[in-house]
Amino acid sequence: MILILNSVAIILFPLFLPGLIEKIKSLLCGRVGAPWHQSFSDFIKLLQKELLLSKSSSFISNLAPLPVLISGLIAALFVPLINGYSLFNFPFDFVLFAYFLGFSKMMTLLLAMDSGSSFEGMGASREVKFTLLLEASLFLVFASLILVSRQTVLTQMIQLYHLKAPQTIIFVLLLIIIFFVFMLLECSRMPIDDPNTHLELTMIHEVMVLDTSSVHLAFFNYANGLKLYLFMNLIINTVIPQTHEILLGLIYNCVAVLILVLIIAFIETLYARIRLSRLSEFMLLTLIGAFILLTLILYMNGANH
Amino acid sequence: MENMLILLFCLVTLVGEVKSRVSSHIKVIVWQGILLFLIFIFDSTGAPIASIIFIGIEVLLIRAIVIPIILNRILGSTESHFEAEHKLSSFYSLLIMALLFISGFFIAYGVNKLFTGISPLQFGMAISTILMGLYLILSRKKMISHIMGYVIMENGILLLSFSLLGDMPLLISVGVLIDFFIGILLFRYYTLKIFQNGYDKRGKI
Amino acid sequence: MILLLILPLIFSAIMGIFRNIFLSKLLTLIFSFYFIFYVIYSLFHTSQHFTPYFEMNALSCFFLFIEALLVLVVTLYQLAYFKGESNIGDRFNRYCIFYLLFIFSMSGFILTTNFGFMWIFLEASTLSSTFLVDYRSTKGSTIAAWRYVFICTIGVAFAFIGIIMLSKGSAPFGGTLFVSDLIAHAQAINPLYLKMAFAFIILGMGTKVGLAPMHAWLPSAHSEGPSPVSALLSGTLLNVALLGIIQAYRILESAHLAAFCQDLFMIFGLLSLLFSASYMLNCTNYKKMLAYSSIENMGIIAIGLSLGPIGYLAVIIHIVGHSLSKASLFLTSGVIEKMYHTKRIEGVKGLAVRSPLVAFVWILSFLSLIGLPPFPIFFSELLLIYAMIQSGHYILLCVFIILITLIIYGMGSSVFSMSFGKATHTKFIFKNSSLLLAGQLGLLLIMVVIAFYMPSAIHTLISNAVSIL
Amino acid sequence: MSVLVITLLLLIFLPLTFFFFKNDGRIVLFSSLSTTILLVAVIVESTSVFLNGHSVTYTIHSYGLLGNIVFKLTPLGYFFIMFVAILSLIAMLFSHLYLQHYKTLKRVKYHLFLLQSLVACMLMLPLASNVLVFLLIWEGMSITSFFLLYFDFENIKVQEGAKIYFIFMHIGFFILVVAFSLLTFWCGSSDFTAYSNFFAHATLFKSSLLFLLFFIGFGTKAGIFPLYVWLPKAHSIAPGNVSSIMSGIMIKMGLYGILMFLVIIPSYSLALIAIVMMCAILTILIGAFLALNFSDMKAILASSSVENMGVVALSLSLYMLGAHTQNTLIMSLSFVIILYHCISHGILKLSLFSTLGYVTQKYHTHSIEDLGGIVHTGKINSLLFLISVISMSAMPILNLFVSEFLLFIVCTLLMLNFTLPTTILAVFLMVFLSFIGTIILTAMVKLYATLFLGNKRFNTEASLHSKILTIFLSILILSQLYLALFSYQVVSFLLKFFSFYPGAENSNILTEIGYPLKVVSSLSAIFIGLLVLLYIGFFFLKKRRCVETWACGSQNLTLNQRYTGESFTLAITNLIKLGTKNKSQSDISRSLFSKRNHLTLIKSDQIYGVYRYIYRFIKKISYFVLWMESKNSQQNILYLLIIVIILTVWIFKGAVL
Repeated sequence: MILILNSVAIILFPLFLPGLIEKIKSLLCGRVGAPWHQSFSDFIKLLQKELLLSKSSSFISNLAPLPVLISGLIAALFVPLINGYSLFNFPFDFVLFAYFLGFSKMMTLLLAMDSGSSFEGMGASREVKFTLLLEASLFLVFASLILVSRQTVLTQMIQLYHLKAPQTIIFVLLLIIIFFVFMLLECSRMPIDDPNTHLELTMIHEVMVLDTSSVHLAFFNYANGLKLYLFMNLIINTVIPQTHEILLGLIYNCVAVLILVLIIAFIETLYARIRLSRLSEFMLLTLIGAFILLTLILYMNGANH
Repeated sequence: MENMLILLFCLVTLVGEVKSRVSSHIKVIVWQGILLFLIFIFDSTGAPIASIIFIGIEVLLIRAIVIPIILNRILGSTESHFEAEHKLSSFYSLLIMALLFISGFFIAYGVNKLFTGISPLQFGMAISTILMGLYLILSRKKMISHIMGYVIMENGILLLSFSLLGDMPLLISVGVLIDFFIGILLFRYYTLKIFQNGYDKRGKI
Repeated sequence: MILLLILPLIFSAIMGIFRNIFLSKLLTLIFSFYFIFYVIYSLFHTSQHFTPYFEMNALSCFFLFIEALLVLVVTLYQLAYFKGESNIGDRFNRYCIFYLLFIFSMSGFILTTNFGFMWIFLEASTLSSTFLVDYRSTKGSTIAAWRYVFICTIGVAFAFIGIIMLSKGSAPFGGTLFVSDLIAHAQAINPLYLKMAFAFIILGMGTKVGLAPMHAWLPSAHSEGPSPVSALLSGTLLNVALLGIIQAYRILESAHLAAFCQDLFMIFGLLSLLFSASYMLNCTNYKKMLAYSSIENMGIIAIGLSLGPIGYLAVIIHIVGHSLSKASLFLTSGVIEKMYHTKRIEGVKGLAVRSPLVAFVWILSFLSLIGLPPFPIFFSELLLIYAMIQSGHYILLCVFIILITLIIYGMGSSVFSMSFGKATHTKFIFKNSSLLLAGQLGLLLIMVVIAFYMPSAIHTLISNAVSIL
Repeated sequence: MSVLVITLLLLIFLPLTFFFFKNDGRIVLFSSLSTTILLVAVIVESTSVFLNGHSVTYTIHSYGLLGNIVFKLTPLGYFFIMFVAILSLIAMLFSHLYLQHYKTLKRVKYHLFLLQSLVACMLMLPLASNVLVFLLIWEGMSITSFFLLYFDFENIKVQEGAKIYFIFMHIGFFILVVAFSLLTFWCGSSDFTAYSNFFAHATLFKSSLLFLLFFIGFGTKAGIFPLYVWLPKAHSIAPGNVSSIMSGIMIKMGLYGILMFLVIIPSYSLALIAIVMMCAILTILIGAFLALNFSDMKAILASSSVENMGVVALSLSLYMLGAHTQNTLIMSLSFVIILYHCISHGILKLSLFSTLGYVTQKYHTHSIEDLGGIVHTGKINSLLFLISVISMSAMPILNLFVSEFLLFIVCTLLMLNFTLPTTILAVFLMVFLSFIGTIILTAMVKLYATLFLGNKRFNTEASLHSKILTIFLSILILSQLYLALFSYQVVSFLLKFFSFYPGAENSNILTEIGYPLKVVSSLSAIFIGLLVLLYIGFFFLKKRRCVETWACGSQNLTLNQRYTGESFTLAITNLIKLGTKNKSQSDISRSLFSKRNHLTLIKSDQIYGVYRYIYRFIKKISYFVLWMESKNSQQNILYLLIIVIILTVWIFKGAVL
């Protein structure tokens, strides 16, 4: 039952989340904006469109979107979703989670370099730069999670609600913030990257898929939404305990997701995007945050033993 | 008397140094030969007659007569009669030679304490002569004076062997003499060759 | 043995009388063959002697063996080498005469048991080989010959002083100069005499060996002389002079003064390594390069002598390796000189294209020289390192390895830049090339074979030589 | 056993017959065939020997300096023989293809001879069971590979690179000689069988010192930190087949040398472990950043080999850590990682280097910036190459990821089971590995994208299309897939080799990692299946239309608008300057009013720069020494005199005072 629910969630949420965020954004700006299911209908529309390919592109352009999609889905297997249960888990699956995200990134890079235009290459090189710091800090975070809960399974790793010690509050908060930043990065949300700007020179993720169309573009958007949803769940499940009541879990999850969506929307309305040149410092901050996290953990372990 | 001769032998070299002409060095060699013979006569009382004759031939004939003649030939054919060109100024080289001469006495003194059964003065003088010969080689530019330095050094070595040597087998002495003589001939050959082709410009050979 | 000492004299006299090229070639050939056969015979009949002054033991037999081998190779080589040179004839005749005299003096030196004779033969070898060095009588060769004869004569005069000291030391026992007697009475001799004597002998004969810093004659003489001569000089003459030092060393060893000698050996060896390494790093002339590598190898041998029994074994093996490979290198360098008419390294390019065989021999002999297994020098260096470790000279080990590496780099870079690269000239066709390369190939083959199979006679010879040392 | 030895000797000496052939293609064909047959024979014989009892000794009595020649087949040796034999069997196929281009050249004979000798030496090395024989074969390997570099010896760069290789080989060789003589001196025997017993009782200092020496000495060949410098240079100048064999197979022999002693040394000092780990980490770091910075395609691959050998060295140090703490689980796991990584890296490097060798042969350039859009000339080969590239950057569905995954597992175990320092170390390693993973990913994307993707940037009609290459690559890729999809079986097979050595008992490794491995493999299988299905599906469902690239409205895209590899990596290299020193060289100064200014970016390895600096310093010293040297006879005699005086003073000092 939970499995079915989770798989449904995996399929549905990514399709609606971006549209939802846009809707709330426009409401906050005082516009009416596109309907809340806009992204979903975009998806449908894209599926019907004719597939355009660049002349200078090769089989990569045909191939790349599929691995991106599939690796996204496989990464989704390990993430605890509704009720804090993942579709599938096994020891050391956090490595696979990280590496499948990396794989999707690699395929995106290849796709970007495939059409011989300069803009996509530019985007690719920026993407790589952020990935460099992100991967490191992601593993730092995982390491500290392992140290806290002596577990090697992602699902059990990130559940911190059973920590009672007072200093864990700081810890959890820090963790949530870091995960939040990861989410913004991975899904190229506002303060880092502006999904709906129209100046290619400043784009990161969007520029890489400039030359993709219909199905492929749909896949990319879906994968993007999926990542968003996965990271949201990572954040959520740090604080919400596992339950067996499906309904309760579903409600918890939806509420939490909504809260996160609201936060994202708020941020995106309040902040302008950070200058590219400052972005690497911003990334470094997350890395430092992760380090602080780790030291905190080590300190706590020392206190425990 | 013997010691007088030895001192004379060494002084001759010094005197040769005072005269700065090459031809005077050749005279030095002649004198050295004669003195060596006299020293040997005084030194080896009761040595076998054969060796006395041999040494007489060696010293008087070869060292005092033949080699100076050869050297004169070289001198004649390389037109380097006059200045024996020093690397240092002649004053300093004279000083150094004098120091070497005096050092001979110190060596003699030191040797006297260390070894037994050798005549220290002879030893010291021999050493200082050898050193003087080497100094001649080092301080002169002309090849002819190198050869002379070599000859003087050989004389010193001979004196040393007088002072140290038990009776060396005659065969060996003959061989040594032959080698020495051929060596001088070879020197002459090459000196002439190098001079005639003008290979040696700056005395750097 | 009498024949060995008399034949060269007779032959050279004959050559002097009838001045005939063919005759002199024939006689040199006959002699070299006789020589090798005699040595092989005496492998099985050691301890023969002629007058008290000359006798054969394992050590001298070993040195003779190497000399005979090289003499044979060189004699065969120079038949082809001097073909088609200008005003051959009288000069070549004289060359052959002095060649035989040179060989005579060296074998005399090896065989004699008396320091006096040793001195005589050493001086004689200098005098006789001077003309060989000056064969071409160009400016360079003449100057080289002058340096050679002058420096060596003075050095040997120093050695004479040392010998005088020895005989004075042994005056109580009738001033003998026989090695065996000296060894027997070594205990009773005043150590000051012995030390002085050794100091003078290592200086004097070391000048002949080419230990730094008394080596000024060596590079010029080796590079200016015709290749067969330089092969013979560095292949045998250096070893021969070394034998003299070894004899003196044996005396001091039996007087328990080995430590003193070993210090001297180590110092001179390291100096030689240092000087040759610093030349190798910026060398311009390939024959000079080979000459310096002779200095280097002599230094290695000196270091080996300072390292006790295992070091001695290393020394013996190293002498084999060095003499053979160096001779083959020098002979090949003669071929290269014929091909390119220059001694400069920059002038030689693309040997591998112009004549693969020459390049093959050149590179292989180089590899054998730097101690690539299975060539002997590999084993000797292994043994040296082992001996250093055994005697705890770790600093020496480090310095040794660094210097060797530098030398290998310097030599290697020039050898390979000669062998490879764009060929500047057209393809080279030899006249009677077989003789020009057969000898080297033979030497290389011997060196490879003894790694895998060594006749028992040679085995015993080497072990006896080591035990004598 | 004798049959095996004879086969190997035949492998060396058969090519001597080539010198009687005429210069036509038949030699290449003949050699390929003979080598193939002989290699198959070797595989069969060694397997039979091994199965009949894994410690067969075979002695050739020789009365030379070399002494007796002893061959012995140890389990580790058997592994490496199989490794070399099988991989060279595959490599011969490419070598055959590669040499077709030169088959009329005269030097092909020598090349083939050297190639076969190299392979034979690599096969003999694991058999050698005696110091002298081992060193003999080792040096034979070095020297044959050295001369193989000289295939295109007119090129000056080839000579330079080969020179560097030569000198580094010799430094390594000397270190090995010292190490072996130390060992022989301490152990008192030059026979390998005696060493395990020796190390069992040796003091910690002795064993550590020896291991360090061996690590550096063999590490020279394996391309580990202090002396890896030759590797990128040598590989970039070598002909394609040689560089693939060197990087795929030969550098693993250095690894064999280290393993030989790793498995018999019972315990290590912490200092040694720290040193080895530092070397490993530096190797990984430098290798990765060199791969990122270089623009010479072969140098990129060579640097990535350096990085991978660093990973192997890292697992070596983890093994030592396990041995230090008596933790058999970590020991066995690291051992498996070493072997597995060795195999998969060998296969990968074969495919990558061979393809790029073929590319360089066809397009006559080494710089990736000159090329682009090769994919349009040969779709299948570039797809196969893409798979290798993906695998090289340790992506989940392929083989190199498995060893990466195992490494992460080891780190996690360290983190959970050990004290604070090891925990910190493990966390550091985890983060470091992921960081390096991204760097390598970038380098590989740069390589592939710049070479293969985009528009054609060359006007030659050369094409990558080649049936033999396709077959060759597909064999390799199939083996990669096997390694990835059946990783559980492979690992359990490799564990058998470990079980021969002390510390293997009660290692419950399979129960620990069996399940994750199986899951990973099955996930890869699912991934590939899905991919194929979806691809085929969409290929038929969707109809496509080709248009110009939409570069923000700028129509008629020129070739120079393509993002170059240099600028692709600039984002990272601006952030972290490491690995190479860049110097841009312009020829504007050549003429006063030069029409065009041609800028060239010269990149040089920083560590190599350090070595150059040391060399210059030594050269300065040498000038001084040459100045000291006596140039004419007078000076020489002066030296004589001075030395005489010094010696006299020295001698009489004792006597007088």
